[in-house]
Amino acid sequence: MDILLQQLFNGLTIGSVYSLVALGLTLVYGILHIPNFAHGALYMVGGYFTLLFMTSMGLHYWIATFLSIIVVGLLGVLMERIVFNPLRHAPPIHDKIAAIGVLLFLEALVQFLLGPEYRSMPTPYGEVVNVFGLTVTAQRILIIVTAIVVMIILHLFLKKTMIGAAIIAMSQNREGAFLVGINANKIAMLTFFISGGLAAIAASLSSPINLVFPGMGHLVILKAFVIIIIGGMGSIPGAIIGGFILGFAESLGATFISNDYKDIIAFLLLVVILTIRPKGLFVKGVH
Amino acid sequence: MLELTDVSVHYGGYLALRDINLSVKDGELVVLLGANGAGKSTIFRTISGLSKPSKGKIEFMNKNVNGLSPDRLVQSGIVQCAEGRKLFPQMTVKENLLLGGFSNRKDKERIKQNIEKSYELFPILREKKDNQAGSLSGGQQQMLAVGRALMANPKLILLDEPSIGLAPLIVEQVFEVIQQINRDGTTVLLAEQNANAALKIADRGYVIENGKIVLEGQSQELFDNDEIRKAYIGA
Amino acid sequence: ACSNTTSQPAESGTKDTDTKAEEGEKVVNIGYSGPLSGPAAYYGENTLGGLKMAVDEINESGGFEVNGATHKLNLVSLDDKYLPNETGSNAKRLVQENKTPIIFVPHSGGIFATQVFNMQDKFIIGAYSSEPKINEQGNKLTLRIPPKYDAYIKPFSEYQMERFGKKIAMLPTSSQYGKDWAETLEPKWKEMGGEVVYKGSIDFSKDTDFFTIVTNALKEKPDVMFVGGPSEPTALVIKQARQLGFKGGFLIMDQAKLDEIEAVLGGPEMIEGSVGVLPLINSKYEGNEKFIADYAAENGKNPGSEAGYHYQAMYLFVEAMKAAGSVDDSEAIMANLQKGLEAIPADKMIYEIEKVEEDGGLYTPLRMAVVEDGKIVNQSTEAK
Amino acid sequence: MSHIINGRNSIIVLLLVAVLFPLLIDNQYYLHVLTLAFIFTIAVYGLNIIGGYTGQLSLAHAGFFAIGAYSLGLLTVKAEMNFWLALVLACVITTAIGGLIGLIALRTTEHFFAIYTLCVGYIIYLIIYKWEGLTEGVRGLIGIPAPSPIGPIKFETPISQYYLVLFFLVLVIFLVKRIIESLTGRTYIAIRNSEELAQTIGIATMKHKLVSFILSTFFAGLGGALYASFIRFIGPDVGYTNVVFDMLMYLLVGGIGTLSGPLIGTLLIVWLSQSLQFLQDYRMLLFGPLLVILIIYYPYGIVGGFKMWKAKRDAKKRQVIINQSINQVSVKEE
Amino acid sequence: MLLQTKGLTKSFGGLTAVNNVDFEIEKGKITAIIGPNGAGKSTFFNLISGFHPPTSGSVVYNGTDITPLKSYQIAKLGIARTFQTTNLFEQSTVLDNVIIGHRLRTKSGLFDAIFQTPRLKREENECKEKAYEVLEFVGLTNLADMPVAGVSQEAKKRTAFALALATDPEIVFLDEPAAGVNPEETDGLAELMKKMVTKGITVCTIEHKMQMIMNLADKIMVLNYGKKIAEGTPEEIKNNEVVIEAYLGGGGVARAN
Ligand SMILES: Nc1ncnc2c1ncn2[C@@H]1O[C@H](COP(=O)(O)OP(=O)(O)OP(=O)(O)O)[C@@H](O)[C@H]1O
Ligand SMILES: Nc1ncnc2c1ncn2[C@@H]1O[C@H](COP(=O)(O)OP(=O)(O)OP(=O)(O)O)[C@@H](O)[C@H]1O
Ligand SMILES: [Mg+2]
Ligand SMILES: [Mg+2]
Repeated sequence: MDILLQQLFNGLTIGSVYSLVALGLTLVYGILHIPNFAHGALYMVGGYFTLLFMTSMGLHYWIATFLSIIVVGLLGVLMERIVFNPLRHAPPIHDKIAAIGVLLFLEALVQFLLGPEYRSMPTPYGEVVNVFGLTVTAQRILIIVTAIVVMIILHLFLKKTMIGAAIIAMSQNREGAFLVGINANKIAMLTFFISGGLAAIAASLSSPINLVFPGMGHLVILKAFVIIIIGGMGSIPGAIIGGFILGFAESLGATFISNDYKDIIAFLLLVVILTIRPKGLFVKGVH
Repeated sequence: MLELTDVSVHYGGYLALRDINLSVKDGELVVLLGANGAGKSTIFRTISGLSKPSKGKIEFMNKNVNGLSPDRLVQSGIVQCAEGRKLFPQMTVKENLLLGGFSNRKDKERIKQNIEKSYELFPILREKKDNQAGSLSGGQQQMLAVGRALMANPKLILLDEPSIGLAPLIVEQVFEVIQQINRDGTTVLLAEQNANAALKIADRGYVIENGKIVLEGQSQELFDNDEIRKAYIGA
Repeated sequence: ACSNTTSQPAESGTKDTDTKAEEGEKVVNIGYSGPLSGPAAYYGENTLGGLKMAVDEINESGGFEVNGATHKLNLVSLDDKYLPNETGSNAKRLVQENKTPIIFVPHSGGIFATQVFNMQDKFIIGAYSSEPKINEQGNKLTLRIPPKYDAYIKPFSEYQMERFGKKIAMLPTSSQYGKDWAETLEPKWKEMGGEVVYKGSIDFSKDTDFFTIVTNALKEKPDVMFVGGPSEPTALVIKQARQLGFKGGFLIMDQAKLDEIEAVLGGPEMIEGSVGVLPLINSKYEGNEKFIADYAAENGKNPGSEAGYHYQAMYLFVEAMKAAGSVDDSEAIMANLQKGLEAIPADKMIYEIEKVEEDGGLYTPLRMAVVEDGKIVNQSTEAK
Repeated sequence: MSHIINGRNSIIVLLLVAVLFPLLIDNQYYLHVLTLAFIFTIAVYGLNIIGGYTGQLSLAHAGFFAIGAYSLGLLTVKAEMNFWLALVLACVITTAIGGLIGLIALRTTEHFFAIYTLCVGYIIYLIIYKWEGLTEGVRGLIGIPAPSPIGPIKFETPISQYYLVLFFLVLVIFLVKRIIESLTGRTYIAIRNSEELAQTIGIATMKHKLVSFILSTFFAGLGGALYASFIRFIGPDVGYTNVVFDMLMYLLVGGIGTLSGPLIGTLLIVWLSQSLQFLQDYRMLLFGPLLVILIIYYPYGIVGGFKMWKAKRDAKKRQVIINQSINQVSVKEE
Repeated sequence: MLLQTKGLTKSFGGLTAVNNVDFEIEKGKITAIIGPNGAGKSTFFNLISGFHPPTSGSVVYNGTDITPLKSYQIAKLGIARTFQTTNLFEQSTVLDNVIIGHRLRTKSGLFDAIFQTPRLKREENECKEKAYEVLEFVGLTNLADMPVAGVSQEAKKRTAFALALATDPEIVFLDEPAAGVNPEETDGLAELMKKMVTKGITVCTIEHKMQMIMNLADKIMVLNYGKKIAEGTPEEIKNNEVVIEAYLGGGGVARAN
């Protein structure tokens, strides 16, 4: 019982991180139909920026995170302009390969500038807290709370504001969006900005419980892709729930089935879900 | 109000429009007639900024609007109801309409009124307001497209074959609506296959063939022209 | 930080002599193929760092003399992204275009892929891997550089059992090295009367969070935890175990360095009671002091064993070449390794390598350290 | 001028160059790299069949490559089977597994299929990685034998291995050419263009997709088996996701859905990445952007770009302006 | 009776798009389906051609129940269709589009392709001949090598006809073939439909162009809100009060006459 609770909490923590990464990905994938494999690189860069702002400029964790959101968001915008905008008429696989090119470049760049070594990010919330017999650190609670808050804000933004609606409209008919006076370019850039920002938040939150290194994006990106697919592409609730499903599958699978095979369990689960619902969990059927 | 001077448009190497000269005056209802592939939609796309002219000038309300992006043109009052409808299929009817009002999104009151107006014009839209646009029948989608275009309170509305795929009863209604819109002060440029109905409500018309304007005149003149009767109205 | 990885830009590897060679001097190309990009780049850079230092030093000191001619070294390093097929291509290239008599390969996959043709193409593999199989295939031109780890197992276990108890939870890295360790440790631990209460491994390149597995391991109430892998993530595992209330000791496999772990954790509190390999900087003596200082100055960090062993191996090969009287007869060089080892100047002996073993491996005596009362204490055999 | 470089002649010239290549150079490194590139080309042809012609982008093909490689490795090393028998069995095993997976995976379409197969590929990789009892896990399989001799022909030397691989490559290209130029190929293209429409004109799309999927896994498996016998050591890495991305890169740069695209793309990218070796750890700094530029400026690959250029030139020559833009023609053609 | 629907019903969620429709199509006739937008006409087609499974009811073709069959199996039985929004292989040429239309009548597979069997050669020729034959029939021979994406709306409609005809159908279902086509060309399409009938093909079409339909159809069915509200000859339909109110309106009647 005890262990179940503890592992549920662990699953929740890691699921929150997955969800945040997946959200950024689902926005770009769902809206601009770009399978942005470079999203993992944005995540990585986000971790580095927060770390650098903290260590070399001595900024507080939150301020560093905030700046990192802005910088990585802008990096996302830059990526959209230079790489994806020229490719918007190309078939979707092209985006994928271009994104891989960007990923390789960013990783190499970070390694070139900062070195390949692991770094750890200090957190002001390192203390251990015991709640209901669970051992947790404040940082982990912070991850969960922040992730949920961010998700709610994003949901409200997309559902309740015209700009949010415009983002969704773009996803369904780019030319139609032009016709009602939406500046598709601006929306594309905004989408990438939000997506980059989400990656930066996710990285800033999770880095203190893991490490910062050039390959850190690989840890999450594949999983994030899977999440947005099972959730249903472009579906915000899908990305969130998918993230938690994966988080729980990993922590509970590792505990009650097999630690060695926990990744296989998680991926098999996803395959099973897709086998039963070939279009994901949250897609309403309109063709 | 709208003035095209010597406008040419290329699709890649293919010349789709050649030296088009066309004007629409404030408050007018002008119809473009032409066979399939003549270039009507291309004219519309060019005016809306979706295609860029390779040559020539486009003026709207005495300002050069050549090269402006589509969203700026919508803001300045040119709205198109395009061929193929271009709806947002997974959004509800109501959301589609709301987005139609994107350019005056600050004015909540007006958007509300406009939505009401659309519902009055096409009652089926009210009935289906919470359905996804993609699930509507072809004709219903066409109505939604017209309704959405009106949401932006256009000064000039471009209607590209609005009656396509509509039941006869609805076609009548649509033409009435167009007339209504025009009477309420919106300038209309209309492309139609249904020349008969179109010329009845239009002030003037242009006939376009193979990317060139071959004839221009008052509705009645065109209506009485034998060749036009044969080609566009049917025996 | 790690920009300059070769002594001289190796060009495209198309030239086999380097411009630096002066009149009457000859150049020996030394090959390297390891992960210089991608997830394992950190490891690759460390191995290359040691080689590079040795090569620079030798060249700056005027080269070395073989058969009356002065030779200088030129390090040609290629990236293989940790992929065996790339190592194979790289090795072919190094041999064909640079005529390298020696190629350093720091991962077993690459070593296997290269062993397919190194006898035929007559070059020596400077193999940095603990995999016993690399010497079992009867490949006469492979030198295993790092020590066998099995010597650590008994003393490490003894120490932990004595101090904390007999129940161990195993959580090493899931790399091949980690598995080797675990597989050697498990029977030994049991043989010594211990009990393995949890067996698992952590994949540092795939796992986002270690809380889950550490929670599961601690559920079994172990007295000792066996951890290891690169120092930083290992440190993180240790930290999370402490956060989850673990009070016992850590048996740390040699890939992780106590000093680096201490640095990551910001102090020795959390690793109190750990046993691990003696960090290079904690066993400074005349032979390696200068190396440690120079390396730190150049790379902005203390050298780990990968760097140290590669550094020393380079000197070993140079001395062996001298002894063999040839810079390209790979068999002769191999045959003269023991002589070479004995001839390494005292101030280049980073580790007390005792001998070159029969099967072509280097033998290094036990080097062990424990953390007691907040200090890293040397417990190596020679110190006892 | 231009009729000298027509299809048939250029194929003969290419084949001649490929056959003579080992005699012309004495640098075994080139031979080694070229052999490897050919092996990957075979697998990329597999990817091209299902992704380029049938239009279902599979990201599981690194997995099938690995299944081919491991099947051969295990059969020869652990079961000590004759090499050729093992080669045949390796292909059979790969296609059998491919068939099973295809049966389920092809229920999904488009992006879903891509990511579904990405998951499947990753699961294959994980199984190889974790199932130590069978695959030796991270340690990998060593001591895979070179192809056993057929009569007097031995396959120990790099040159003979090169010819062996070249033989298979030519065979594969020949097969692919025949298939895609037949009614079956047309059917695949129809499914790619619109599965819905293909169905309404009476094509059993599921059956055809499955067959082309199985066919593509066969090529991937063959490539993998040859790889194992060439490198003679395999680890789980051969099945990692990166490998399928590499294949995809070769395919796209060469020209997806074209006959020569896989060959050209693979050779070019392999050559490029070998040439950039002098940059060592910074090579991705250059390679990444180069890739992006290639993709942006040659969206239809080298072969597609060439076709487009030729179409334009021909049109200019003929000086005919039909009621159509050539740009559109060639762009839509892929 | 060539084709018959019995109590055919389709619901999408709460909406019943086709509601309990009994209908019969006679061999060798032109049958038309009309009705307001959203009446369920296209859905009705989708049910017959196996595109959607019906919620209840059945479709009987030549005496066999084809309701459970997949769309490709139905096509093989000789039922062809076109779509409301022209649906073609946009990237291929007109000819290639049509060639593949005959694929369902061929048998050669991978084996034939690899070994270039005589059967493959024969069938390839068959497909080509068929393609030229139907292109000739619809009058598109001169556009055969144009990519579909580059031909006019009307030529696309004809290509869609040709594609349907290439499957050797016994009956074709045409969904608004003349939408967006100008009057002169509309007449051309009408002629084409008549020509199909003389060739022995049964035609069933959806259309909003009353003028055309009234001159063309032998029998008309009117749908409204998924229900059949009338059925009969053009003359009967024109004068049916219910139809006038629901669909034709004053102007429609005028045009229909
Ligand atoms: N994106 C495009 N690329 C290339 N050519 C095009 C493109 N769009 C249209 N065309 C060509 O330009 C010409 C004019 O097309 P346009 O769509 O403007 O005609 P239209 O008068 O609106 O015809 P319809 O009545 O069929 O809508 C046609 O020959 C068409 O094939
Ligand atoms: N896939 C679907 N999901 C939900 N509702 C649908 C779907 N397809 C059609 N409908 C609904 O079913 C009704 C009938 O649609 P259908 O397309 O058959 O109309 P139609 O008679 O062809 O109209 P039109 O003449 O305008 O093309 C409409 O109200 C439409 O909204
Ligand atoms: Mg048009
Ligand atoms: Mg319809």
